Amino acid sequence: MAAKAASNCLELRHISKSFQERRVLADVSLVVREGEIFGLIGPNGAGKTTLFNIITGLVRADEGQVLFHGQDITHWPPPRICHAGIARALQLPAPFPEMTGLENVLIGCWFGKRQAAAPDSEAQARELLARVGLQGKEEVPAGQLNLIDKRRLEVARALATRPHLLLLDEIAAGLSPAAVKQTAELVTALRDQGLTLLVTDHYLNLTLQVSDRVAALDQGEIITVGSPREVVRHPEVASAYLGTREAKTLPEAAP
Amino acid sequence: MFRFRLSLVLPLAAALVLALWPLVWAEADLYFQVFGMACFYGVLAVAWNIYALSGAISLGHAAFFGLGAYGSALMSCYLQWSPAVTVPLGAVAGAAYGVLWGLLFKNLRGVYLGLATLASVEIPKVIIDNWSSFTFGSLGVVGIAPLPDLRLGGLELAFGTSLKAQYYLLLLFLALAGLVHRYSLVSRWGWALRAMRENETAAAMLGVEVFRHRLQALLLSSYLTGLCGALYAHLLGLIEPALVFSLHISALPLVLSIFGGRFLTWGPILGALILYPLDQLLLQPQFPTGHAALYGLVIVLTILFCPQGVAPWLRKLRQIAWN
Amino acid sequence: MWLYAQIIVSGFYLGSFYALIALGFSLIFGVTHAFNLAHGELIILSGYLAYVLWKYGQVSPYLSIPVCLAVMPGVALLLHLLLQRLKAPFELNSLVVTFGLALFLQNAMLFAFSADYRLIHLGGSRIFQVPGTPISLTAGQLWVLSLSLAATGGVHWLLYGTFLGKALRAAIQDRQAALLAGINVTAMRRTAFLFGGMLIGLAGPLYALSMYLHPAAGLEPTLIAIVITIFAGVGRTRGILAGGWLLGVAESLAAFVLGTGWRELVSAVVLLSLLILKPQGILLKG
Amino acid sequence: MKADTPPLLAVEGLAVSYDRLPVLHDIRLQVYERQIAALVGPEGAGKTTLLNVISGLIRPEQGRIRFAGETLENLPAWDIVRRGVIYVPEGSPVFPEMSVLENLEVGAYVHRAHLEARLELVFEVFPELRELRRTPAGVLSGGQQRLVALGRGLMAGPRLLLLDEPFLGLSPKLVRRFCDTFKTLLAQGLTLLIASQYAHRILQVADLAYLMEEGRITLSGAGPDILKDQHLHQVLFGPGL
Repeated sequence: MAAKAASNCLELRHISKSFQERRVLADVSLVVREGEIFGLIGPNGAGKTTLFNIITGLVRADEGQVLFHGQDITHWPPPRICHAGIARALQLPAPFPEMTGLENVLIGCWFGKRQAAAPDSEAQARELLARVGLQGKEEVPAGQLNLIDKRRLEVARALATRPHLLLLDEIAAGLSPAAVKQTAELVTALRDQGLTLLVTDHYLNLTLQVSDRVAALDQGEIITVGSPREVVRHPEVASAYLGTREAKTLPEAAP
Repeated sequence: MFRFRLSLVLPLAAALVLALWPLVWAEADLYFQVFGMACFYGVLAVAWNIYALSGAISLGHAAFFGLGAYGSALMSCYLQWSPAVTVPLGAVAGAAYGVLWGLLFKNLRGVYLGLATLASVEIPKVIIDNWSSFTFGSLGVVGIAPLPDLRLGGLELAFGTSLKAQYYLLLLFLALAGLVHRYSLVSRWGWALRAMRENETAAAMLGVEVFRHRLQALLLSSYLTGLCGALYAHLLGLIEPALVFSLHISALPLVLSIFGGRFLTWGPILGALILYPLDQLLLQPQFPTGHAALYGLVIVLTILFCPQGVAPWLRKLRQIAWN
Repeated sequence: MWLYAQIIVSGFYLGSFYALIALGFSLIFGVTHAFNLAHGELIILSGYLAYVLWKYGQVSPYLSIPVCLAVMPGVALLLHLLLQRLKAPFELNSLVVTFGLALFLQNAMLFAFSADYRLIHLGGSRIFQVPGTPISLTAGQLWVLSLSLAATGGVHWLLYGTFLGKALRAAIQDRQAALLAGINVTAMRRTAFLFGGMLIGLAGPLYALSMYLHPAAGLEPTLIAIVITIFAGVGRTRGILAGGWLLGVAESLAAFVLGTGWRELVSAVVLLSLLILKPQGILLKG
Repeated sequence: MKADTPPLLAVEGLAVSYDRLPVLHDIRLQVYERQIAALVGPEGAGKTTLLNVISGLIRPEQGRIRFAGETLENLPAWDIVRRGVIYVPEGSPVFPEMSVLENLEVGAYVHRAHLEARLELVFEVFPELRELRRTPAGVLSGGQQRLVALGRGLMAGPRLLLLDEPFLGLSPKLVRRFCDTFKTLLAQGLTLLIASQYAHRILQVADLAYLMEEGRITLSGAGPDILKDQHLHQVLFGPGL
């Protein structure tokens, strides 16, 4: 048992959160194992983003604990959580708009870890930009990039902090099929390098395709956890996505 | 390559001109005074701007200025220490208030921070106004010791009496402040401030310790402003609450920085060296009272028509001139 | 005992006037989100207008009120035109621009009226005593009190009793929902500046009747307006009146217990406490 | 039937960009009088943006919007309301500090003449609002607030009602109430355009349905027909379902 606990990268224990009496997360418990891609699926409003905000310290949980490598990080401020090794790419990209793409990534290189950054941080930043497909746009002010490039920049910047665990929020939203494929390759490659990833997406395709394990969230509760195949076949998941929870109770209307 | 050198040559040339013209033009007391004070307000603008670099717009830097002025003046008055000691020590009063801001206004941003800074000037002002037994109340402190003279070999610098010596002192002060400002822009610490300013949430999630860096910026800013206030007390010889805690003192560095260009190394200094002489040499003789309306007008027009200030505009002009 | 009663009565008188000062600010801020730091300066300007009419035109201050009521909305609409040109972030930019405007107005008034303290002094003004008690108010104070309360009542009726007022409140509470209910929000902004200007216009002569005019006097009414607006919330007349009274009584008590010099501290300290304890509490959605 | 009556609302060649990224491309859409039109598609497909454009909250870059013979694309939002196009956005915002009654009254701002009659109509459809009419709308539950927002929309005397995610987070009972209400309104001459990602229910009743994906309309037809479409299933419900 002890050996198994040690291989836990992130553990959430009984997390609950309400905003103005609206319960967004209800007693959510999850374990993300070291070195896996963990997918979190659920329709819009299921509470995925709030959960991410709690993990990264942007929002305080009402109840529950967040453990990272066995250490309780529940009420740590965001910079400290970053220094501990958790990075995140936001759903709505938040670049430093006046800085160039390169400078954006350099901020991550410089401040992401407590130890002094490697002397070749610029080369490293360029490499990261190339990796997410932003080569040639290093000198463009981030505010002038389009939404997709801003998302890519977000990922490069998060990687620049050299995280152990990377959270990717709604990675596929708005991407073309080709770009989705690229993203899938990037995510898998990162996992193969030893990174642990926690990804969300309300497009099921990508998450189901890349994840090792998946949890389904609906209205703030975990419905089920398992392999992508198991989760998709779970009847409650289907009804959460199809809206048949409502459909079941409705009378037939005349067409 | 050429442009890179130009960005170094131009400030150096300007510094040289500022340093050498008094040697050519020996008797010009009015100009020594005006340009000396322009340097002084340049430092004030730089000090204000260091806090602004972290993303804050302060409307209450007069609080640090006034506290620095009173700190040094009262110390000099009661303890009879030399201004060389009381100025740096008195400025600590301003810095202490700065730390208090940093702790109390931790969660305030933007408009709300602006309002808080504006209101917080009233507290030291009213206290000093009413604590007559210690601070001499609204009558103010008079007969503050002038700056001491300095003898360097055969060279005598009469900072207390000679306007020319004062000019050089203030020019040196400005040069030092300019270097501090440059550091706050180009160092890694400066990049942290910039990241916080452009997007605080993102900065925090990338490991920038937002609270600590903002407090450091505020500490530096308030201490420099306190130094200005302390110097002011000894340069002028008398201070009163209404003078050193005035809206004008809070507004001036804001105007000069915004006018010159806030996020550029020489912006605030440029603003001070253009606007203050303009006000003193052209407007003041025409409108002995009310000439400071210029500063109000300049804020309104700058924010409306060139929110980046004149520096980028001058740069564009330079590019046109070269091509 | 009667002394404290007198203090409280003076506080209510002062507070009613403060509510009037806050109403204009609150209305403009609520509908347009413009933080007008020159609010106090505009009131002082209106006060000087009444003063000049009284001193040089021998116009009774009560007759100059209609003049101020006509002039100041024009000034407010000019301010509106100016602020309309601002880029994002609108609130912060409006704060900085009106800060500059306040500085400009202070110096312009210094130029025009000098730094002397001015007051509209009504010769032989009578003192009214509350029957059976030693509590008293001067005739000028009674005028200020009754006109302030009348104006507050008028604004309350406008906001809560008329359809235009409902549209204004809708625009305050949720701008987009107001648009989707068919309310021309752009016109509502103009309307807010218009009524806000009238309230500023009224406050000026009353200020000149009860307090000393001085070019730098505008900061205090501005702070008072902001304090009360944050305390009460935007566009809530009853809350604003209550906030005004609380502040007025607090100031009167502070002046009595600590000395008159400490009175100015009350609004600044209350504002800071409200900002620290209730950050961003005033803004509604939209 | 469609061939001989002109559509009440016709959108042609509409294009919108956000942040220099095109979000709507060449949208073509028709809504016919007294029908329910449905707009389905995954989150982020552009449904809300399209409703925002029709209601005047966002200006299109290209394209035309015609409503009952008039051109809408250059009118401000409040003017579009005046012409009878009423939009109830997602989340159904109410004026929180106004009473329920005041909320409804503001809804009738553009046509005050029929206020009393409309009020009666709304109270008839949603009787609980009559009891709550003195309550500030901000303290109501989410479901009650949605009734207020919908009621407020009805107060304006709409010809076309645009609804964004009207069922999100509602109890099944309330969803049924809403569907019944829509049928009643339809019978009274109203036309509906409903956007939702909960496609199942809507498609069963929609006369005309459009599937949106990545800012384009990729499928259209009668609701029950396109519900059988394989592609639609793939897009909305994911693989393996």
